[in-house]
Parts: sequence; structure tokens; C-alpha cells
Amino acid sequence: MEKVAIKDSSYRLKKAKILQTKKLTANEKFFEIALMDGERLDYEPGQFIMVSLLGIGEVPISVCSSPAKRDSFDLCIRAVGKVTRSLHKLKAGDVIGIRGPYGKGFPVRILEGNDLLIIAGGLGIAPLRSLIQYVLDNRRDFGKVHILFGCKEPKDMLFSDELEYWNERTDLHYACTVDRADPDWAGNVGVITTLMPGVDIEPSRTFAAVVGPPIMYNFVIKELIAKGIPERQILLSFERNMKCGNGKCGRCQIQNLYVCQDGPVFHYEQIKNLNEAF
Amino acid sequence: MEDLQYVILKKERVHDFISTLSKIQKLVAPVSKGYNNFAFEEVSSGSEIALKYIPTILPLKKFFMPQRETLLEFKIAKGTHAEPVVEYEPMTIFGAHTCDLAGVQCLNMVFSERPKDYNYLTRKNKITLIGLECNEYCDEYASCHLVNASFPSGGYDLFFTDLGDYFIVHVNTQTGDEIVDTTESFEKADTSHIKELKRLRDTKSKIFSNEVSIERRYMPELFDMSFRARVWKALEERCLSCGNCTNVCPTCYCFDIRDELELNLKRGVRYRVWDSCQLEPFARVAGGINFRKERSARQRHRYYRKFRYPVDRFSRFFCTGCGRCTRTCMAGISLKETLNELIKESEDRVWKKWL
Amino acid sequence: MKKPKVGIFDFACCEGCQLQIANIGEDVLDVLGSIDVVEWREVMSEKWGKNLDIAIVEGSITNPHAVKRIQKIRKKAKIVIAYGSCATIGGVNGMKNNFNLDDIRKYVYGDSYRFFPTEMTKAVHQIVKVDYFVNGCPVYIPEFVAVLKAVLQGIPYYVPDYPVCVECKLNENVCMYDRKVTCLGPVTRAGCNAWCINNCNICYGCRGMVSNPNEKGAQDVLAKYKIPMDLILNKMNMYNKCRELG
Amino acid sequence: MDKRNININVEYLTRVEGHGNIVINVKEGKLDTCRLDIVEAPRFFEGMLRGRSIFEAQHITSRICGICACGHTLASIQAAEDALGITPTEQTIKLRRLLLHLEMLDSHILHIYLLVAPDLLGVKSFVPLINSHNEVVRRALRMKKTCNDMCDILVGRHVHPISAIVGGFTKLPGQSDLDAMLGMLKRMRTDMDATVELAAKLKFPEFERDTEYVALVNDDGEYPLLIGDIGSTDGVRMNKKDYKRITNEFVVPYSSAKHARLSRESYAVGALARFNLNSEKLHPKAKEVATAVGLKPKCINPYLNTAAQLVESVHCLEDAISIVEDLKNTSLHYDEEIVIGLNEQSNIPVRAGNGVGAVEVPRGILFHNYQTDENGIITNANCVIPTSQNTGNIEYDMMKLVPEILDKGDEEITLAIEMLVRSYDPCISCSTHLLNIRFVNK
Ligand SMILES: Cc1cc2nc3c(=O)[nH]c(=O)nc-3n(C[C@H](O)[C@H](O)[C@H](O)COP(=O)(O)OP(=O)(O)OC[C@H]3O[C@@H](n4cnc5c(N)ncnc54)[C@H](O)[C@@H]3O)c2cc1C
Ligand code: SF4
Ligand code: SF4
Ligand code: SF4
Repeated sequence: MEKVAIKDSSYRLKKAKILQTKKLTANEKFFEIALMDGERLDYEPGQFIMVSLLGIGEVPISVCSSPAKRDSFDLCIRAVGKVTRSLHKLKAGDVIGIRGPYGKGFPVRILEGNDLLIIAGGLGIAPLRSLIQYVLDNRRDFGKVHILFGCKEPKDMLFSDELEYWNERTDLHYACTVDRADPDWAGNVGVITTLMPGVDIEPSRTFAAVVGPPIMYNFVIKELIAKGIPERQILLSFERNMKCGNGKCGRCQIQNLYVCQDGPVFHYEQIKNLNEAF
Repeated sequence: MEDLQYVILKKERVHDFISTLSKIQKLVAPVSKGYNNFAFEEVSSGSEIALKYIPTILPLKKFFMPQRETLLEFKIAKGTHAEPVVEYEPMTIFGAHTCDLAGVQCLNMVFSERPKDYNYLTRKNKITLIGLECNEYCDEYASCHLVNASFPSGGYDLFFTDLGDYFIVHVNTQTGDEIVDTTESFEKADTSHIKELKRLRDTKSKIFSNEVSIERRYMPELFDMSFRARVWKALEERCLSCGNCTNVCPTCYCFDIRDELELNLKRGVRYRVWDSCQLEPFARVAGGINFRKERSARQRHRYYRKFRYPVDRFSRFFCTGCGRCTRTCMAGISLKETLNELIKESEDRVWKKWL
Repeated sequence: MKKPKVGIFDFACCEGCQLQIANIGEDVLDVLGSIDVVEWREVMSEKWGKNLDIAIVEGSITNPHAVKRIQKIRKKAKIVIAYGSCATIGGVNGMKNNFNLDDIRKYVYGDSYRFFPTEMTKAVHQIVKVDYFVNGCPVYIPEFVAVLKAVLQGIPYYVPDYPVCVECKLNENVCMYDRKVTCLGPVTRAGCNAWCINNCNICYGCRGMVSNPNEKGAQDVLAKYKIPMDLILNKMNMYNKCRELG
Repeated sequence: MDKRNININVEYLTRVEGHGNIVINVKEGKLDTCRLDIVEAPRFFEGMLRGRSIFEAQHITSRICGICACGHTLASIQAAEDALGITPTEQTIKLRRLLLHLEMLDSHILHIYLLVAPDLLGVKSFVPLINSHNEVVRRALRMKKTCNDMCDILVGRHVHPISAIVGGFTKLPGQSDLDAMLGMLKRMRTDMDATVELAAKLKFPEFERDTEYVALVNDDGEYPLLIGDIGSTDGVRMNKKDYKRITNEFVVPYSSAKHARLSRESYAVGALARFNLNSEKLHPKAKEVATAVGLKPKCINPYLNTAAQLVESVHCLEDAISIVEDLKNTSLHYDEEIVIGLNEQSNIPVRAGNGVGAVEVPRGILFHNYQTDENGIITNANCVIPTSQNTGNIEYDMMKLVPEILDKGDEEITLAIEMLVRSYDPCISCSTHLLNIRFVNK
């Protein structure tokens, strides 16, 4: 058996340093990361990277910052298992491996000049934060912007200071809701679709970007279509099991589509007939 | 047929040829494992080889993408350093049937697609492939004609056809040419040999005919109609989810990637292993949702990955008709039967629509 | 990093799984170099008695005394590893549960049977919480080492939830069903690299069943090969009887 | 002698396989109690075997003891074949002898290095030896691993062998496997020499008590381990089928325990017993070692059981080499590979029967006995392990030893007694059906 190094391997890792971490909720942690060796990550909002902890494993994570932030990027990670729990133990200065970015993000060139209805459920805010920050960085290029956010309980609220900031901005409409309130909660209570009647949109010029847990999609899409938004203008991001990110390992397939390469962001029109999508 | 590309190997010289070949580099060929089972294993003499064999337990993919292969080697001490590597072993494969050659062609397409998989491609370039024609069906499980894999169509360096006292050999590549030169076992073919070959192929085209009652070109359409077919539901109760059908399939290439550390927790490797869409955890994500929870959905996915999805991507079927999945299934799930049932079910539907 | 303090304890079992540790050979010194074994009755006279980082527990729980002892160990140990079939699924000791307990006691010990209190055999997790499982009768050394590394890394170890057939095929064995012999591979959790089939025996199910076995399908297969149901149930019960206790 | 009171209670005797307690009570200089209690949780193997196919017996009874798994397997197979009326082929017997040698070697090495040596070197366990005698520990592990690797080749694994079943082997070693084994065995000679050298230096306590020694005997030139009649140093000889005559349970007057007895109140089995009965059949190299360590029959110092284990190790290594060389020369008959049956495929006809297996395992003779109905289903089972035969003898040894060393301190007495028990290499994890379990009903 012979062994040689492969320069162009699609599994080659880039070294990245954690600049800072911040606990967001009991289960989610925020990481600001910079590539080492003078490299930069070029990505679109909605794309993801593979994050490696050598000896433990590799997981797909959405980049949650705006590409305009050139020198570093952000991740928001929920601790659920092997790799993600181990990532939570890291602190500023620690080094991780990454590869990517991968997949198709939100088509910002197409979104430009249109109104946006951004709907995030729970951790779905992570990839959407990238889009929102991008939109805010380039606010002039977009029409009206609505952001709807829902999560289980107030304590699960991610990026609460940023939500606060969006709420205060006059150039966008922001609303949020929780499934279950706690005594300190004065806001909306109910599933995310309860916020939708309050949004006034011009369907033909509105693009909806929706990211959340699988069960959320069915209900939200129904509402959006009822509001008259064309199927082509509804964008969804999917989460599937993923190992390679290269469209080979087969884990993330939704029928004939590979989430890692053809997605994770899809037009509703593209996938509405795929039984395995929902 | 171009004469120049053909040589012949007399039967009495086969053993010489094999032992010479085995001295050039590692040689693997089909050997008998008993109970009408065969496997590609290393050989050094002609007597070890089973020239008449039905498809081996594992297909050739085990040489092109081994069951376990290292992707990265890393050290954890002092930051992290990881180096992508490929492990390979130059070898010659002798005796590949047309279905298995087709399987390798499929894998070549997959791993050449961007982003290219250099682990596969590097290894592939070190493998010499010598095909061997099936003059008749291996058994009732084969369906190679349906998928257009019953006749040779490239993908080899040399291709052997048994014509009684001798093999006629098609030289397809320069590597093949070099083998002919260095082993010095071959003679030039003349027109009578070529005629013999033609005659064999004519007979073959009478023996080999569509194993399933559908024309090849209608297959994608059949599958387009069949996503909700009852056939899949019926498989729910039968399939044991043992993953045998995908492991033995020449074109199933799904894999898992894992890390392994040495005990000192300082060095390790990242490696990939074969995986199977038939296994319970395959499409399960954090949080416990399983996107293909039902065995029926998993079986359906397998069939679509053979007959429908690759048609869009690679313009060919990813079934080579080798029949391994049927042969290996202890629940007796048969590829041909499933297809026939799909056809019957769709005919019902079309018929009812007309009524 | 400070070396974790490890205790190795045995309950009703053959102690073969402990022996597997010695069978690692010289590499065991690397294993012992990464942990600090403070209690291991089979090979050590030292006794510890204090709190432990890791308790490796071999054997099934078969009498009231053992129940108390395992509860004590659980209280003392941060991490409990159930080690070997007896500990993880009850193993061969579970066959006892096929019988009336008094009857089996009388059979073996005659009139003195009263001196041998016994209870239904249970796996360790059926009494106390277990953090890691090392299945197998005996344990497969590479898997044990993998679990140990996961413990040291502080990450979970997932026992494969797919059948032995997967590994069996990767090893390119002739399937036992082709030899007209029943094999429990299709319903047994992988992780042993199809040890028994590699050696031309059948799988006896020593690693426990996969989480979602297709029982109906398995019955059809048996019918197809004309194998009597009770024979296979009997075989299933060799290692997996304790499953019934929930 | 002063009127001492001694109360020794060693709970969870360590460095033995399985769980045992020692209870010694000296009241005013007189020995009052002297017991070896077996506290292993009973596992009821014999009970569980009822209703099982005779072809499953070997798989199940191997699980009686992980240390002598191959021994139990072989005794079980022998009993089953006896019951079914099968005669194994010559090749099968050769391979089984080889397997038994490997296990003997493995177990003796484990016992000498990991369990006895710490006592003789004055440490608590082999763990401190890792630092103080690193090379010794490495050698022990290396030798053990070699035995283990060879078992892997021969039967799949040492702990609960896979391919050895009733009728023969499901898989036979290939030519390259035989070469590999031969290489390993030959390389082991260096380590064995070093072991002999080390052991020659060890000093064993001086203590003697005459007793009856029981082991397999035969009439050919072979040191009997796998096949033979039951023989004793008191001149008894009988067929293995009559094993119940010696292991027969009987009640001794001073307790409710049951003992095994042949010509006297107790007897001993194990390496020393085998040596005392068959030493002239040992391999010449083993004989040399016996002379070197001053062991000659009839030796009645139980502590020297360890020395006898050393001598046997040399014998097993050398004889294993001859067996493998022989197999290589004659080359294996691969058509003897058998398909596992488990009654689904009646390759082997079944019948009603009653079979006994008697095999010398590291700690002495092991008996398995099965009765089956006409379908080959076990109706009665009995397994008698060496340790249960030895326990009575150990107690008589203790009764003689304790008064002799009453002038020593408690700790020294405890150690002397623990060492005595350990020298028998008791394997009480085999708690199938212990004859002499002592009920603590004070
Ligand atoms: C495109 C994309 C973008 C994503 N973006 C983000 C993001 O921005 N932030 C984020 O937090 N996550 C994101 N995820 C999800 C994230 O990738 C997963 O949470 C992560 O892969 C989990 O890996 P893990 O190693 O931590 O968990 P694992 O150890 O793999 O386990 C996950 C869960 O499954 C269970 N499990 C796994 N295997 C087994 C088994 N064999 N037996 C029993 N139980 C098992 C575990 O108990 C655990 O609950 C994204 C996923 C995708 C596909
Ligand atoms: S699906 Fe079955 S017939 Fe088709 S290539 Fe795979 S194994 Fe062969
Ligand atoms: S031999 Fe057993 S484990 Fe192997 S494929 Fe067949 S059924 Fe599965
Ligand atoms: S093959 Fe089956 S019985 Fe054998 S070790 Fe694996 S799980 Fe246990």
C-alpha cells in the first residue's frame, strides 16, 4: 500500500482561530472566527461551512454573519451531540479546521430591488442573520423588509440584543412571538403563523426567506401562498444529515437533489413536488 | 471491427499469461468461495481463478473505493495540523464482467464530477482492468440487458472473449497494449477470429433480451409515475434493513466519514467507510427526525437512485444488471420482480384512466 | 489532564471480558498509561473505596446483594461503563429467566437451594443509569478501545444501530443463509466486525438487537428457509432474554 | 505457644478469578474455623442448559469461564460427541490438542506473572511492577498476546472460541496461518527461557502436606491433557464415565459443606497433580526445567504448583511447536471443515445419549456431562470444575499450615494463606455448581 499527500483534496482543512465566544442561551453559543494564514472566507448569505474538531468529527454549520464583514465570520452553534457539544467547550484562541463555504445561499442579486419577508423559527435565525446583516449593510438596494421571528420560549431567544436593535430600526418591520410565555414576557404568544396576518406586503414584488424546523414549513408556506406570493419567490433552507459537502456521500439527498450542493437554499417551486422535502 | 485492435490468447497459454501478469503487479481475479459464491482476491496462478463465475459477493468498487480509506492524517498537539492523503495499491484486475465494468464507469462519473474526489481518481489511475465476456446469462437474477450492460462498451484496458480454444482479446488502451507486449503470450488475430467473435455476439443478442417487460427508454417515465406506488409499501414488511443490497451493489457509493484517534489522543486519522441508505440512522438528524424512517421509503430511494435520479445527472442508469442485490437479499426482494410489479401497477393506472 | 481514576468491577459473569483487557498485549500499557486503575480485583490486591471517575462494570445483576453493590458503585462513579454482554443486555445469564427461579435453584443445588438467593437476571442499565455501553460476548477489543477514547475525550459513543450483516458483507463472507443456516446477524447490532461469521460460525446475537428490527420480515425469512420459529426464538433468548424486562 | 486469638477474614480474595472469602478463626491458640467461602453469584448454567440443543452446549458452557473458555469448550464438545457417538478425526484431535496447549500456556503465564509474581516480589499487584520491572511485565503481556493471537488464528478468539464445535472446526487455518503460528511459537522460546530464568530465582514457602493427587492418565507416551482415564497417586484408575465416584458429594461432619473425595478426605488436581502422575511423559526440555527448579515427583508442597505450571508451560510450548510442524508436513484436509448445524441441518445425526467429557484444563480436570433425548435436546447437565475439587484440599492445607505459623504476625499469616490459596490458581468464576460452597451460618 502506498500513500501520498493530495494537494487538491476536497477534504483539506483551513485553519481558523476562534476570536471570541458568547453564550446565547443554555444550548446555543456564538463564535466569531477568523481564518489563519492570511486567508479569507468568501461566502454568500445562507451558505454553510464544514467545521472540524480533529479526532471528534466534522459538522455543517451555517455562517451567520454578513459577507461584508471581511476579516472574520460568525457561527451560532446548538449543542446537540458529539461535535457540537465539544465545540461548546472551546474558547477564544482555540484553533479549529474548516472547509467550504458550500452550497447555494440566498440569491442576493435576485433579491435586490425587491421587498423581503424573512421568517425565522428557532435556530433558523442563524443563516437568516447572515442575510439580514447583508441587507442592512446594503439597505438601499432592497425594498421593504419584514422580519418575523418565533421560538419556543423567551429564554430560547437568540441574538436578543440584535433583535432589539432590529426592532428599533425604522427602516424595517420586526415582530416576534414565543410558543410559551414566561411571567416576564409581554410580547406575542403563539406559533409563528399568527404573526403573518399583520404583515402588509405587495406579493408580486416580495421574496420570502424561510428557515426553521421542518414542521414549520408546511404551515408557513400555506400562509405565504394564501397571501399570493409566487412559489418561485419563496426561499427555504433545508437541514439534512451531511458528511462530505461535496455531493457524494448521499446523506443529504432529497430525491434527486443534494442539499449540500443544490441547496441548502431552494425555491419552493423547485422542491414543492418532492415528497421527501417535507 | 478493426483487426489491429484484436489479438488472441490460446487456452494453453492462459496459465503462463496469468503468472506473468501476477509478477508485474498485484493481480486480482474471481476465485470460488464455495456455495456458488465468488470473490475477487489476489491470485498468482491461473488455477486459482474461476473463469466461469457469477457476480462476486462484493463488486469491483472494493478496489476503487475501499471499505475503509483514510482521507486525512492529523496531529493534535500544537494547534492542529491535518494533511489529506490517499492510500493506493497498483493492481491489475482480471476477469471483470461487463456489468462490473459498467459499475466502474458509473463510479468514475460520480467521482469526476466537481468537486473532484482525488482519493478515488488517484487510486483509479493505478488500476488496470481486464474484462471477460459472458457468453450466456450467469443466472436468473441478472438483468444486464435491460440496462444495456450485456455487451462490452469500453471501460477496460483489455477485454477477453472465450471462443473455445482461444480467447479473443480487444486491446482498448495503451496500458492494454503494453500488457500484450510484455507478457508475450498473444498472437495476432485474423479475420476468421473476428468472424467467430461476430458470430458469438449474434448468438448472444438472441439469448440476451429485456429481462423486464419494458423498453429501456420508458424507464424514467415509469419511475416518474411510481413514487407513490403500492409496490414500495409492500416492501415495508419484507425488508430487514440489513444493508446487504447496497453493500454488494457496484454503483452504491454512499459513505460515512469518521475520526479516529490513537490512544495517546495526539494523532489520528479521518477516514470514510461504506454506508447504506437502507440503514436506520442514515437520514436521521440531530433532534431525532429521520427523513426516511420507513423501510419502504428507503427501498424506494434505492430504486430511484438506480433508475431515475442518475438519469438526470449522468444520463444513464446506475443499475448494471448484475443481480447481486437480489441474490444477496435473504428476504427475497427481487429487482426484476419489483420492476415488473411497478410496470403492472402503472399499466393498471394508465388503463383505468382510459376507461 | 489528570488521569481519570478507574475501577473495574465484576458481577455474575465469566470474567472473559476483563481478560480481554489483558489480551490487548503490550499495548495495554498504553491503555493503562492513559488511565489510573485503582481497583481491579482480578489482578490487584489494592482496594480503593473512594470516589471514581470511571467504573467499568462487567456482569449481570442477579441477586439482591448485587443490586445494592451496583447502586453503591453508581453513587461513587462519575461515569459508568457497562462492559460486555452480561452487563449491557444480560447476556447468557438471562437464559435463567426462561425458567421458574425456584425450580432452577432446586435443580442445581438440590435441598440446599435456599442458600442461593437469586433474582431475574438484569442488565446494568435496568438497575442504574449507564453512560457508555461496550457490547459483545466477549467485548471486541477495538470497540472497547474506541469507547475508552470517547470517554477520555468526553464525547458520546454510539453503538452502531445497524445489523451485523453490514460488517459481514464488508468482509465478503459467504452468507450463512446461502449455506442454509440461520444467522442472527440481520437483527443484531454491528460493531464486532462480524467476528463469528468471519470464522464460519453464525451470529448468536450477543450484542443485542438493533433498535427497530423488522420482526415480521424476519419471520417471513425463517418461513422461507423452513426454520421452525421456536428454534429461532430459543436462539434469540440465548443473549436477549432480558430485553423483555424493559 | 501463647494462647493467641486470630481472626482473619479476607473478603473478596483478590488476584484470583472469581469471588472467594477466607475465614480463619483461632481461639486461644486452637484453630476453630478455617474456610474458603465461595461468594460468587451462582449462575445456574446446568439449569439453563436444559431444553437446549446439544449443539449449543459448547457455545453456552464456554461462557462459564472466560479464562478457561477453550477448556470448557473442549470438555463440552467431548461430552457432546460422547453422547452423540461421534469420533473426531485425527486432524481434529491434533488441532484440539494444540488449542488446549495454547490455553494452558496462556493461563499459566497469566498466573505466574500477573497473579503469583507480585507476592514473591513483595508488591500488591502487577501495577507497581510496570515501573519497577517493566521488562518483566512487557514480557508477560507479550507472551500472553502471542497465545491470544494464535488462538485468533486457530479458533477466532481465545475468549469463547468461535470455530471449534461438535464434530470439528468450522474453519481451518490456511498454510500461511500455520507458518505464522510456527513463527510466533518459535519466537516465544526466548521469552520462555527468560521466564524460566526468572522463576528459578523465586523462593517458594516451605510447607508440605501429603495428599492424593488426581489427573488424567493414559497408556501411550503422550502427556495426557485432552484424553485419558482418571488416575491418582494412590493408585486408583478408572474410566472418565465414572467421574461421579470421585466428585461425589458427601457431607463432612463439621459443616454442611460437601466435598470431593477419592481415597482420602480430600484430593488435589492441577499442574502439580499432573506433574506428580505423568512427569516422565513431559517434553525433555520441560524435564530439564523441572530438574533446574528442583521439582520432582511426588512433590507435596502445594506452593510448588506454580513451579509445576512453569514446567508445563515449557512442555506446552514445545509440544505445540511439534504439532504445528506436523500439521505443516502432512498438510491439512480442508474438506474436514464443517458447517455449523444447530439442528437446522441435521448433518450430524442426533440420538438419545449420555456423554462425559474429561479434559485437563489449567487448574485440573474439568468434567462435563450431558444427557440428551432422542432429538438431541439436553435433559440433564452437570459440570464439575477443578476448583470445586480442590477446595476441600485447600482447607486441609490451611488447617495444617495455620498452627505451624501461629508465631507469625497476623499480616504475615494472612499473606501466607492468601498465597496458599492463590497457588492453587482457583478459578471460582466457574461457579456452575460448586460442590463445596460453604454456607455462612455461624
Ligand atoms: C446546511 C446545514 C446548516 C446547519 N447550520 C447549523 C447552525 O448554524 N447551527 C447549528 O447549531 N447547527 C446547524 N446545523 C445542524 C448541525 O449540523 C448538527 O446539529 C450537527 O451536525 C450535529 O452534530 P453532532 O456531532 O454535534 O451531533 P451527533 O453526535 O451527530 O448527534 C446528534 C444527535 O443525534 C443523536 N445521535 C446521533 N447518532 C446517533 C446514534 N448512532 N445513536 C443514537 N443517537 C444518535 C445524538 O444523541 C444527538 O442527539 C446545520 C446543518 C446543516 C445540514
Ligand atoms: S441494483 Fe442490484 S442489479 Fe442493479 S447494479 Fe445494484 S446490485 Fe446490480
Ligand atoms: S451471514 Fe449472517 S450476518 Fe452475514 S450477511 Fe448473512 S445473515 Fe447477515
Ligand atoms: S457475530 Fe454476533 S455473536 Fe458473534 S460477536 Fe458479533 S454480535 Fe456477537
